[in-house]
Amino acid sequence: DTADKRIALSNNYAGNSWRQAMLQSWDKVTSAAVQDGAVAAADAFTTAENQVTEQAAQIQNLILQGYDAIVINAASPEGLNGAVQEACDAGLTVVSFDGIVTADCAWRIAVDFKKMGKDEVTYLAEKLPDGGNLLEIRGLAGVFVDDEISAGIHEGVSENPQFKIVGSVHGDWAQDVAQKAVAGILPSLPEVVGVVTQGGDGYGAAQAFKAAGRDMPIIVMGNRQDELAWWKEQKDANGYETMSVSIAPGVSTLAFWVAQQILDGADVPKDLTVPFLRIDQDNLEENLETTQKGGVANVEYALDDAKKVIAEAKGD
Amino acid sequence: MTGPAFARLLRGALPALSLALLLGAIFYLQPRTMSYFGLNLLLNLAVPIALATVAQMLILTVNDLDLSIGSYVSLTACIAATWLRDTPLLGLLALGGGVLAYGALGALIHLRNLPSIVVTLGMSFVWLGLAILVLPTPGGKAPDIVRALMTWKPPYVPFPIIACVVIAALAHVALMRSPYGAVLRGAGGNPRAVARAGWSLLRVKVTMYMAAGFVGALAGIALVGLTTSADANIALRYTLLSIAGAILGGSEFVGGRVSPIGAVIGAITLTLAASFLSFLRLNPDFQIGAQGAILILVLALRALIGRAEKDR
Amino acid sequence: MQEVDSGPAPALAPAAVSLAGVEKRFGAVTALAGVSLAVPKGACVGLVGHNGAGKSTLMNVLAGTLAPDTGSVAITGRDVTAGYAIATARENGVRCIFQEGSLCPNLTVAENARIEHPSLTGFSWRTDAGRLIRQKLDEIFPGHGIRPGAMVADLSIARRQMVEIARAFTVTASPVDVVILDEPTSSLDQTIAEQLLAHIRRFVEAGGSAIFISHLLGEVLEISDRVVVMRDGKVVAERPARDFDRDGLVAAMGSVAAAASAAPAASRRTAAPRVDIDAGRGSTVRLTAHTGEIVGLAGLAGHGQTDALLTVFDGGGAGDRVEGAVAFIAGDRQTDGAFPLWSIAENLGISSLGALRRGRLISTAAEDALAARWRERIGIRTPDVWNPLLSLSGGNQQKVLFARALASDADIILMDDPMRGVDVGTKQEVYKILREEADKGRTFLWYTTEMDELLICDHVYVFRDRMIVADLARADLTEEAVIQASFRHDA
Amino acid sequence: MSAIAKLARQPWIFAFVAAVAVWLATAAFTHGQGAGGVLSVAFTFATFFVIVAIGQMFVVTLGPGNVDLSIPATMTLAGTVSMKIMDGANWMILPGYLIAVAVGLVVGLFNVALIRLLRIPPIIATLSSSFVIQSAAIWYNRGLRVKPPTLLADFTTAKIFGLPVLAIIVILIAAVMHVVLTRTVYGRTVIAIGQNARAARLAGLDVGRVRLATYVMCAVFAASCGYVLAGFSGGAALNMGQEYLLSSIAVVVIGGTSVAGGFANVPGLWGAALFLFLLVTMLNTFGLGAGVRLVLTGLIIITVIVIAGGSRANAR
Ligand SMILES: Nc1ncnc2c1ncn2[C@@H]1O[C@H](COP(=O)(O)OP(=O)(O)OP(=O)(O)O)[C@@H](O)[C@H]1O
Ligand SMILES: Nc1ncnc2c1ncn2[C@@H]1O[C@H](COP(=O)(O)OP(=O)(O)OP(=O)(O)O)[C@@H](O)[C@H]1O
Ligand SMILES: [Mg+2]
Ligand SMILES: [Mg+2]
Repeated sequence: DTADKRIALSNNYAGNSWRQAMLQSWDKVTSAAVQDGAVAAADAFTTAENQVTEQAAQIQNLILQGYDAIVINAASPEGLNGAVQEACDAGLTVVSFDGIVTADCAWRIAVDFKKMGKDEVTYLAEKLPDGGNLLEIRGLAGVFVDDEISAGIHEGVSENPQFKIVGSVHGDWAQDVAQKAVAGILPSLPEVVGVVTQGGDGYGAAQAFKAAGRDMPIIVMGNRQDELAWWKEQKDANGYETMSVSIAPGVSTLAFWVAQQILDGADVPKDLTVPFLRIDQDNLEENLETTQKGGVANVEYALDDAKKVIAEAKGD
Repeated sequence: MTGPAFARLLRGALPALSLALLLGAIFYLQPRTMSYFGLNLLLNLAVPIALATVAQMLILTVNDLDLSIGSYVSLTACIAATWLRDTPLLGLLALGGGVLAYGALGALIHLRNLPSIVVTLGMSFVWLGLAILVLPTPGGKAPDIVRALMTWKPPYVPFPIIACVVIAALAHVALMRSPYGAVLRGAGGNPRAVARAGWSLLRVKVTMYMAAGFVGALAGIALVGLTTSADANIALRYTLLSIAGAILGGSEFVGGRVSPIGAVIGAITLTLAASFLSFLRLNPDFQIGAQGAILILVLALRALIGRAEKDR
Repeated sequence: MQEVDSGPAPALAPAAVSLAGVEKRFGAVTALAGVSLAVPKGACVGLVGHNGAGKSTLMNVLAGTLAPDTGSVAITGRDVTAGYAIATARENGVRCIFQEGSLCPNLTVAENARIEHPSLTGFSWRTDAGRLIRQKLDEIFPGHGIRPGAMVADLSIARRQMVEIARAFTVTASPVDVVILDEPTSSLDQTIAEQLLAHIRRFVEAGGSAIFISHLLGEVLEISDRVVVMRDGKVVAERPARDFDRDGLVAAMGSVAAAASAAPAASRRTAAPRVDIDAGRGSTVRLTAHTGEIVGLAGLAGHGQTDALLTVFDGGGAGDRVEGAVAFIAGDRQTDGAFPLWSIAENLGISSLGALRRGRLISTAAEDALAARWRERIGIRTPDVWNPLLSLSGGNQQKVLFARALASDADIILMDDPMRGVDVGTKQEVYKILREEADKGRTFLWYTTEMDELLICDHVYVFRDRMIVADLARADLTEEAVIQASFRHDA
Repeated sequence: MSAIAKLARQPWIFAFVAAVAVWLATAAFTHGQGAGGVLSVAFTFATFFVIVAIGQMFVVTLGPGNVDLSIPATMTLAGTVSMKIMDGANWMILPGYLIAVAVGLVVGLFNVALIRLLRIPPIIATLSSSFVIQSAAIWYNRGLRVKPPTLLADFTTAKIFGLPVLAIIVILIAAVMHVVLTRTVYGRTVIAIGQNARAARLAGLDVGRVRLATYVMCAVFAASCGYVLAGFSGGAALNMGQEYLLSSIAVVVIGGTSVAGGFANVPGLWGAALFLFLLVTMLNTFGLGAGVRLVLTGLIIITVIVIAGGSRANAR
């Protein structure tokens, strides 16, 4: 029974629509859970700046506040290990998701970012059997997720040698930065048939291609509503085809339920995986419909979903 | 006591006052913090910040500003978590190289009369780039001895408090009480006068920058001792934190008016300000704004004594 | 006019220091055009000359802070020209009190003493430095009231000057044989200045040498054994002091000694005053000034006169009255007056920007014309008003600040002992301009520590301990009355 | 001959020389391909930097310690509020802009209140206020991307003879601000305060009012930039201004303005903004890894300032 247990969410960043959706999902699901008496409290904490050191301090404060479990979206997979270890030593349950932590004592709900990158190239290989030049838009240098996705993309390219990455820019996961970087490199690039991204940069890239008057390549999207809307527009106008893939912000709610299950005494393997949320040509419309205007395509999880994920992991 | 001297005394006591206030508020909100364990958790991350702030303050002393300290601390943390652990000699050499590079920057800034802000802004890219080269993906592991030191549990007094006191005391003695310290500060107050007394301003700048590089490296090592592993972006925030901390502690941007003890207190205050907010359990919507509000609140105390000071 | 006669040589021994054939150019300006100067042992040499004559430049060469274009330096007969720099000068016992302050405001008095003495190290250096400077202060300026632990920034400009003087005379590892004093008294009141002169006398009698620069010719004649007169970068006269009198010196400098301007015939204190303020806590007398009046604020330096001026500048408090636009002429020009990155013209025009506008924009032509007019009127020595302000000599910078206020449309002009470092000739010019402007209806509030200047005023208030202690109308104004009031009677 | 010598002495010349050098290096690498295109793109993106840098320059000129760190947050808030209120309606473009300006006014006054009334050093006052402003932006629209009115989007991306319309407008604005800086009472006062605030007060200048006007103006420029940038990149994002924090300072200083205050120039802003954009583009084009790219960015900035620095009288 976890009715008297208190769970905290430690979040390192709130400055984009994905994180906002994540926080909203958390709020929606956990406040219902608190109401139903599943747990006593589920508070969310966000640091002012996206920094490892601030989040480490935040985790230490959460320990002092006597929470029973901390759900973390971490700024760094390694940099928080010190604080996470402190939490474990103090008897807290630590569950990380999206930005996972590597400390042995913590649970991880991971998305296979590497596979996500590779899938992008696999998809392009299907659509463009002749291959061609690719442009890669990366995230923030030195961050784990950026490395993973990029590694997957490069792996995909080496398996599909008909593709060549002719340009790679860092868009810092910020739409204006990505647009600027793409616009800058574009004039000096040969024809580009595909753009591989890390999520959220697709619309900016499309704008840059349009402004440069170039042929629109297949731009892999990242589930933002504006991307999907643009895609839909193009699809209706000229049958444009692409795919969209990203992790659902609602994973925070899965992590919540997993933490609840662990507190409840369930036997949960340390490493769980969730599939990423992929949108294709055929389910574009239905996803666009359910996505809030200006927001991100999302899936929220219930207790049963969590139990299912746990059972699957145990089955492996 | 005359007016300006009294105002100065008051201002000198102000950082300590705001720290005491904040600490009181935290103890009230969360009595659990009032223990050995609590203070340890509350303050241990203040140690690297205090070091970075002291490094920034050293640069402020000679009327410069270091916009690269955050990425430099990140780099030294990456080096500490990789080379220093695996091949200590190489690690020490690399850290020594960092200190020398800082000295060279000081010399460059002095000889070419360059604005330190731009040079260090450029260096912030360089340090970050090097950090990514040293540690392309987050990882590494803190050297055992560093980890052991940072998690040391001495009897009675928590380690972070001892560390902060030692840092403040050493910096104070070196800068405020040593004979050469007076020259270093004088070079911030009136460089021409110091040069006319026969001192080399070049040597002053190089000394200060190297000292900052050294203390900055200590910050990186201390940080990695707490986090156990590193990340190229780990301490970027320290640039602004260290400036804010130094100013909070009573240092000024020009004129060589600095306070090492104040800098350490300022760093601790900033760390505690964030903790205070999480103890308040605000609505997530306002958490970021509240960080700004608390900074304003802490600094607004200055307004109380501001009246006594002239518009200089 | 070239009358460089040697006079009877004071000693056969080689001079303590000597300069020969020194030339120094700054761009188009020739600051020194072949100057030779010898300072005998055990003598004080007075150095006078108009603003911009090259005195400070010459002293900078001697102190090793400025390398001359040509010329040689010798110390006790040894030629030390090659590689002569600050360090050489100091090792050889040459110390300099520069015209612009050389203290670090962020350090204490004792720490500033330490800066001057590399040999002050070891555990107790703070005590040692404190003792060193206090002893010297006690010796030169008895009753100075300066604590070695005081922050220099908190000291008044007079006290800062005192510290700097005392510091130059302190001895540790290297000897003090030659002391250069570049306008040391410009910020001191008469009593303190007397103490300094007495000390220099003692120093010289004990075998030291001194070079004393001042625009107060009385002082120079009183203290010096020999007097050297410079004009336009050359030495134009050099004789024993007793062979000069004040008028002779003035003539040698190339200025005409004007007769002290006549006092106005009638009192102007009939209409309502333009300024009427409470000049300090507990003053029973209010400070008033009328249209067309020059009102003097007297008393020892640092007794609240500047604050009274600032009160007027800020429009006074409740119950005070300040009618008309106000302008301020700084005495402490580095902190209160100069814009160091700007040209002379920009510095001069800054208080008249409204009048310099043609349409909505400032006209460069008008700015140029204004600067050119005042360069003529007040005699600013520069080839081009668009040169940087800092290329001017100290006195000439001061003239720019004067011109700034006078060129503005202010009705009330506040003067914070602004004649510091202004040469005699110019002073007479300025007095004349003040009187003219007053006659046109301007009001002047003039804080000064010079008795001569007080005598020009229509009305004088004497300050002590931040209060007005005497209110002297023109008729009652005598030197004795001012001095009487300036000192506490129990002291 | 003397004209060249005079030109060489201008504090802003180095930024332009550096920009041209970097551009030539890029063109050489691509054998001239896309060189013209890169330049046009550079003007497009430099425009945004120049808009904020003008305001930042006036603030920096006020003297040591004066800097506005709230620019990114102000951009975000102004962009968010104006986009949401306009809600894509073309007739709202002007009212929307006025709203953005109003946001700037409020932010500027808030900053001045902190600096003047509470006597907080500007660098920390604006840092603190940036948190508050960012929080307001999050609270107001939770990161949802609202599309700009189509006319605004078209206007911000329009070009005449290959030159972006926005760039032309901002060149005109820069020219006006140059006159404001050098030929108006306001501009002179700003410069005077930067050299010696106390002397400025005693010279009868209205120090308080001018300081206020400067911080307000800076915030209004930032807000305007947020408005056009949101129009340009298809909506406001919570992280849209983040790279302007350091860039705005870098542009000002590389452009030849003294960080110590009291000495400023406007033309250099264009040179520096173009330089910084072309530098990133050049390194992207070279296709180097993130680490090497960052190191080179830093070294090149330092090299430029070293070459320029010797001939600039006033450095901090
Ligand atoms: N750094 C400089 N740059 C350009 N010109 C200079 C510089 N220093 C001095 N000068 C010029 O050299 C000449 C001599 O100046 P100096 O300061 O020696 O005069 P001074 O005799 O000390 O005058 P004052 O009595 O006003 O102090 C002046 O014309 C001055 O403008
Ligand atoms: N020679 C002195 N002896 C005793 N007290 C002094 C002396 N000089 C100044 N003081 C006192 O020290 C305090 C600070 O003096 P300060 O010079 O700052 O005053 P001030 O009014 O600004 O002077 P000024 O009018 O010269 O600018 C005052 O209270 C003053 O009375
Ligand atoms: Mg002089
Ligand atoms: Mg005097």
